[in-house]
Amino acid sequence: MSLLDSTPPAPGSDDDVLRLIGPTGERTASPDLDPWVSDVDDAALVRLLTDMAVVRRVDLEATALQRQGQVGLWPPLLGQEAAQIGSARALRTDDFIFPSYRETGVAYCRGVDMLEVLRLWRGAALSGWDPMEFGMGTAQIVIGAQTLHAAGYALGTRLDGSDAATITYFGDGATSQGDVNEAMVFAASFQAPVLFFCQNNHWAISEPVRVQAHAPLAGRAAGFGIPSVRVDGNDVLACLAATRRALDRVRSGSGPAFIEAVTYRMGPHTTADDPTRYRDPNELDLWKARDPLARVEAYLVSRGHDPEELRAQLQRAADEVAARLRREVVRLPDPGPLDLFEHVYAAPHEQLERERREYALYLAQFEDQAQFGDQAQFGDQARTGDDARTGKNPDGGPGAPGGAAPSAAHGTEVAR
Amino acid sequence: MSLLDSTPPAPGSDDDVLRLIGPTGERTASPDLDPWVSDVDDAALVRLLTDMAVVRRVDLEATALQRQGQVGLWPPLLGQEAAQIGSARALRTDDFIFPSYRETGVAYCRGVDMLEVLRLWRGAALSGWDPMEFGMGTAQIVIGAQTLHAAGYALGTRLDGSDAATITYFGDGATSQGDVNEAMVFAASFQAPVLFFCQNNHWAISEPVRVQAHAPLAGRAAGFGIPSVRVDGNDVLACLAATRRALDRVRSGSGPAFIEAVTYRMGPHTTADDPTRYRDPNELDLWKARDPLARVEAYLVSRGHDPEELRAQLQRAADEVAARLRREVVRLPDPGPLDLFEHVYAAPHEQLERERREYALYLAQFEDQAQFGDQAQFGDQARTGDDARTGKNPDGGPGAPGGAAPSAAHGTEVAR
Amino acid sequence: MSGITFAKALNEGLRRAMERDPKVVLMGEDIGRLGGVFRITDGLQKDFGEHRVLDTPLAESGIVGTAVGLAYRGYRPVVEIQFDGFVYPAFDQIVAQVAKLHYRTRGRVVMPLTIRIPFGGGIGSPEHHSEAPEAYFAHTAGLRVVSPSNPQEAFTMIQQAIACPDPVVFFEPKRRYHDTAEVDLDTEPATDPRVLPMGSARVVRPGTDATLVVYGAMVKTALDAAAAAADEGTSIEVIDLRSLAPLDSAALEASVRRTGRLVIAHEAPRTGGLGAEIAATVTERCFDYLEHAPVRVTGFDIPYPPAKSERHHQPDLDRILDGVDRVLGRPNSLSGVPGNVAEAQGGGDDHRA
Amino acid sequence: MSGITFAKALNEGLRRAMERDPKVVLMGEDIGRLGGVFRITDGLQKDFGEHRVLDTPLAESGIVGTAVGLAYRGYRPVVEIQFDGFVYPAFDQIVAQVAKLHYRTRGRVVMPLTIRIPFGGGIGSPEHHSEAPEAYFAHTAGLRVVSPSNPQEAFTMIQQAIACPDPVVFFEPKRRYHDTAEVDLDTEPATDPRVLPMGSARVVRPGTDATLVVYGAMVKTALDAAAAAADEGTSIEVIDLRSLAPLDSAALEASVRRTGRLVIAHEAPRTGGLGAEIAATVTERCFDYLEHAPVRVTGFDIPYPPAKSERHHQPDLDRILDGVDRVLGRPNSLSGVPGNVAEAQGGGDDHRA
Ligand SMILES: Cc1ncc(C[n+]2csc(CCOP(=O)(O)OP(=O)(O)O)c2C)c(N)n1
Ligand SMILES: Cc1ncc(C[n+]2csc(CCOP(=O)(O)OP(=O)(O)O)c2C)c(N)n1
Ligand SMILES: [Mg+2]
Ligand SMILES: [Mg+2]
Repeated sequence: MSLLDSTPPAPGSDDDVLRLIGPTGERTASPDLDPWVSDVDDAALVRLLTDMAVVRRVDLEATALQRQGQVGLWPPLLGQEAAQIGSARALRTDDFIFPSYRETGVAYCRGVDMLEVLRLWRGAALSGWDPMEFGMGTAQIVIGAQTLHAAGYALGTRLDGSDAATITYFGDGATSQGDVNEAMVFAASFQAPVLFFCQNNHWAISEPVRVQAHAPLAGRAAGFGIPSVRVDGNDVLACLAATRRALDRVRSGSGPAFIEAVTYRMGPHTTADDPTRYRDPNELDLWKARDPLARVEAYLVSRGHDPEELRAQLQRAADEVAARLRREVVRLPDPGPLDLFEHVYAAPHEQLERERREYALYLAQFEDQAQFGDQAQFGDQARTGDDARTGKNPDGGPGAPGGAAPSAAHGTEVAR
Repeated sequence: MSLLDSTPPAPGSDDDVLRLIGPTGERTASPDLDPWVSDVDDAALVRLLTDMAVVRRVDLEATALQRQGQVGLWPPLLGQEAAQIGSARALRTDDFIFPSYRETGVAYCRGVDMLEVLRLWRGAALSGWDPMEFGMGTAQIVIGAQTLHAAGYALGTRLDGSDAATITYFGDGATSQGDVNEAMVFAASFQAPVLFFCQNNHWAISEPVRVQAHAPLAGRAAGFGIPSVRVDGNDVLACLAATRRALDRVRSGSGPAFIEAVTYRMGPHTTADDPTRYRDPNELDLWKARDPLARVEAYLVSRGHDPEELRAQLQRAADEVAARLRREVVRLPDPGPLDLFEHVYAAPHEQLERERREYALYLAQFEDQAQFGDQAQFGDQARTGDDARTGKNPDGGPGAPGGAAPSAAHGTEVAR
Repeated sequence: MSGITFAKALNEGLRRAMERDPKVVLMGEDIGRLGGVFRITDGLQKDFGEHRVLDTPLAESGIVGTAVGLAYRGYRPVVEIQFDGFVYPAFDQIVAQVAKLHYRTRGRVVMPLTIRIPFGGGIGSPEHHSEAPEAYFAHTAGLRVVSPSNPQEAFTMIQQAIACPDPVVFFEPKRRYHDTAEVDLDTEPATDPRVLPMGSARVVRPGTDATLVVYGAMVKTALDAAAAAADEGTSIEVIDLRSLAPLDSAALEASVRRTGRLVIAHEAPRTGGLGAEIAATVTERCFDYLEHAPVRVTGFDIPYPPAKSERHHQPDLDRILDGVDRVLGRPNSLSGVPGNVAEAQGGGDDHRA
Repeated sequence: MSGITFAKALNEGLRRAMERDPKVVLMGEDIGRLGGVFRITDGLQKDFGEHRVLDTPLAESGIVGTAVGLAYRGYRPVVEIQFDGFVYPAFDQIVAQVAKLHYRTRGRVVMPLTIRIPFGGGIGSPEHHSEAPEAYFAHTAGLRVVSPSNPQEAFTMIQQAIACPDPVVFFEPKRRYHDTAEVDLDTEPATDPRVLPMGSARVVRPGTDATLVVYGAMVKTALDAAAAAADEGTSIEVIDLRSLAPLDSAALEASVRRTGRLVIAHEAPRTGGLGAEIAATVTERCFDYLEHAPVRVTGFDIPYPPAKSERHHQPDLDRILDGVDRVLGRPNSLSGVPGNVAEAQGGGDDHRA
């Protein structure tokens, strides 16, 4: 080995990615990937496309709900449908997933009720679905932390003698975190059956991927002794194939693997973000031309599918999910005041019990006129009747602590 | 790029390293390295050998001083002389070094008084020399932390428009730490002129390098877009050449570089460690045959140097330094009790001033019979005269708080 | 003088510090082109260049660790941690390096870092975006910890923090970022006698019946509470702590000696929060002046709850006034409840021998 | 019954836990073949295999983070952090994940991790090997924090910690590792009525004049101090806290109501240390019973000093007795010094209205 003097390829380019369906719907051959999707016929491809259409619609719906104040914040997946659907559809139900916060599409494939995804972003709970029921951890907001959990879980499956695989999702920005690198160290050291799935969507909030790396992210894994591949993250078929292939390797006991799905965050980082402050609109146009849904549609049309019919079919599927989401989101119950104290510990905890008791007594003062709980407007019932003292929540939000979602609707002026 | 299915080479093997002087003293040609040491004549090689002999002797002396209770703990460099001397002699005085805790040889090349190295390990201070005077940070005990400091310092030199380089030393174990990986991320991102110098001595306390990695450590750097090289860490000439070459690249504005010096920790992790519990003695024998000093001696002898004379010369140089060390170490002053409070802050700090005042008052109670400070036996002078109350330090050490080094001599039953 | 937001005041303070000292560099995630997710560094990269305002890779330990290296090289780095809940990956570098390097090197290496952390809740954010981790840093010897509560002091204190030769953890009450006030932008913090030293507390409202100690976002809440109490005839002295470590204990002592009663309010969980230290310190120094045990009104000992619950967790005007009632021995949420331990607190008989 | 060391008692406790539950796995640096730098896990890899006792790569965040994943999978990981000063790289995983996952998932994911940390000074080590970081964890909701003080409780408490469904940070007083005592190795912690619950404090020496609260290594020092005081006619009640979070405040309260005086001693720095929480809590609950302000005898607010200075930093028998003198209003190190603030502490006139 000797000093490399060549400049490495830019980390954001997508020239050297594996691909099966190109931007305009052309099907290209790949000896590496083709064998892994030989069972995927047109009908299966329509199903993948439908998945993508539905989650895109869920995503748009959630953005709209945020604007209406029904959701506090929303991190759109727009543009990343293929990476998520393609990879998630490669999983077995006994595989386990450790996602970040943007994997709405993955959760959808897992059978998670989309309402459960909104529960968190509405501010009604810190997480939605039950990880044990769906084999998928809840949204991880601390960048990269979940990748270590995946390495550990995978080690556990190995100790159990199971051939279940673990997959973890993270972004291009996350690759800079110590935890993600340590996860690769541990996975390699323990030969843990974990697949690192990096969605390189080119941005970490306002920072282009070149701030994180001067070399392709997939190469990072190779340095840890982990085989890796760059795949076109906007090609659902290639993502499915690459993930199947990597999972096969992982299950076989050959240790971890790494996929860099080269894709693009077409929307803002979250609904609180304004990408026009930092992003060249031409870049967005470039990637619009590589849209993950359009290419599958074009491919299917080239295979004789009727475009109108296809679109109508997608629309129906999406409409149904969206309508339900709109209808049900307002019914997501707010937590009651004393829910604060639930589940901090699994076993009784004296200090916390005392705090709960005392807070219940505090709330009880306001009980004469209303039950605390969902409808409590306890600010209005304080002893003195002095408004300044009680009526208004002095810190911004409306006074009803258990009422509709005022807090969650704040704070949206900032990106996070 | 596609999935690698090959097994990577073992991280501890030294087959593919760059080398100029082999284990038996044979000089091999290397087109990569030779140009960088064309100025190194026999006289220069004798100087390098002398450096190695002196630091080996300092190291053995420190181990002996530890046994005599003059030093609390000692981390030997035995076996790593070539890696340290070769790399350190490649540096300019305006370059800056961020070491770990084992770089006695580097400090020696820097002109640091070896007594200053012992000051820390004697427990008389938290560090020895002045980093600003010698362009070398003090020993870093938290594994890997210093590599980020190096990346930051190097960024600073770049902002200053200086062509000074920064080098950081760390071990094979350290490569697992998030900080070391983040240091590579930051150095690559900022194209900081820093050289990562990894001494792969095959062990992290009791853990062989294969616990940390299933692929050569130098390859890790490549994944971050950092050019790297594996060099025979027991070949002082190759280390000098590789470091010069890498520094040249670093100074030229091409960003960071990485050297893995493949060497061996011939001694225990520290004087508190017992490697017979975990290490195959055959492995040690293998590496004894690759001794960094013996090979240079053999080479010089093959060039006509008189072995007796050479050895005598080395011996003289080592004797001189060792004698001074033995003589002076006992004179390293112990800190006074109120030194505790010095330098916590650079500006005055009310709370700490109060604690200092109060502790001075506390100590003053014992002043009637003795000054606190070096000779204070204040335990003996407490008001009640009750032994149990005062005379004996109840927690193990002798009663003289400012006296000779009792504490530092404890705790040696454990490796750390 | 001009009416500007807390956020803008910080921005102006950073600008002054950068103008004054070319060694001041800003580092953080998204602080350059975007100007930070809260826009605190808005326009600074444009005006001072990419070499003074650095967008860093996404790794907090890396940010702080490289800032340490820059300090070795003579720079004065100002680090932005994007949200309170993301400071923990940098904890080792802060606690084991930043806080200790001056001590370790016997003063030879100075660490004039400023670590800016937007902190606290009340803006309806998801998890990790509303925490109050100040007690971790106040417990760490070698650090100074401060928090401004209004635009004027945001402007001056950030400059003082940057000028300080010691590392300063600078907690910004994010829910006050949009508060607006007149700010004297012409003041020179180092020379203007009207500018309080960074380590001093400030009596923001004098009073006689009880001392209410707060900091950061809670100062406004406390002032509102004191105003409400005044309408009821209770005179509360409100102290803005400003410096969380070291504490200005002389100021606390002076006030409590006059009022005889102490309430502390903060968002952070109660156990081991700053309230404990303040209560213990004041009790040590003013025991014979205290009419009642110090009362703590704090966040509960729970992880930060979901946005829809946060108002229950955060002490508000009502809970603070309930604490004031307690310290004054008046009817309060815990009175009259048989068997409740709180009954035995302070207000009862004197059992002293 | 047999006389064994504290270290061996831990080893036996770990062995029992591993025998009882095959899901218990040990993880850490050097804990396998070497048996850990303190030999606490000596022989366990040999007896249980490399699949139950895992030597991990050198990265604390990695160790704790992978342990979290193992817990998801139904394991009960017991993590060894090699020394107190090396827990900080894992701080984020501990504070943001381990402590919060049960809450985040509304009880669906349990985190029965045990994080073992040898802590405290007194063994003459270099920097980072002697710290007392317990207050950071006690302030972190979602964690439990305990510390045994003798071989018998080392044996039982490690088993209780492992059996606990909540994450437990288990602080081992490393300077007591070589203490020897008779240990009943046949006791079943879960069923033996003689075994105290993990969350309870214990009166280790009854007394009437003052309550002295300690934990970990300081318990022995406190008992020595109490014995010395007894010779002088002072009766000190020594309480071994055992559980640092939550506090057994009922036990503290009961004692202080009897003695009227409280001294707390710990190695950790004073500001924001556990002493502050204990003083504040006890003052809240026993105000009218207190004859004097609680007195804290602690490490100073400094980074851990070099080995040759550590005995000045660590509270010893003499400093504890000085604190007892203070709380009893007797002549002490701070008495008679004009202008010293300590003069105004407690012992003076009652200024109450
Ligand atoms: C430890 C941590 N630091 C900072 C943040 C704030 N933050 C949230 S998302 C984000 C960018 C993440 O970028 P990337 O990993 O590429 O994922 P993407 O958002 O593009 O899906 C940042 C900096 C965080 N959540 N966690
Ligand atoms: C963060 C941290 N964790 C653990 C330790 C304890 N420790 C000291 S040296 C060491 C092994 C280091 O191995 P390596 O990096 O290979 O350096 P070497 O000792 O071989 O020079 C360990 C685990 C430490 N000092 N810092
Ligand atoms: Mg991204
Ligand atoms: Mg090593």
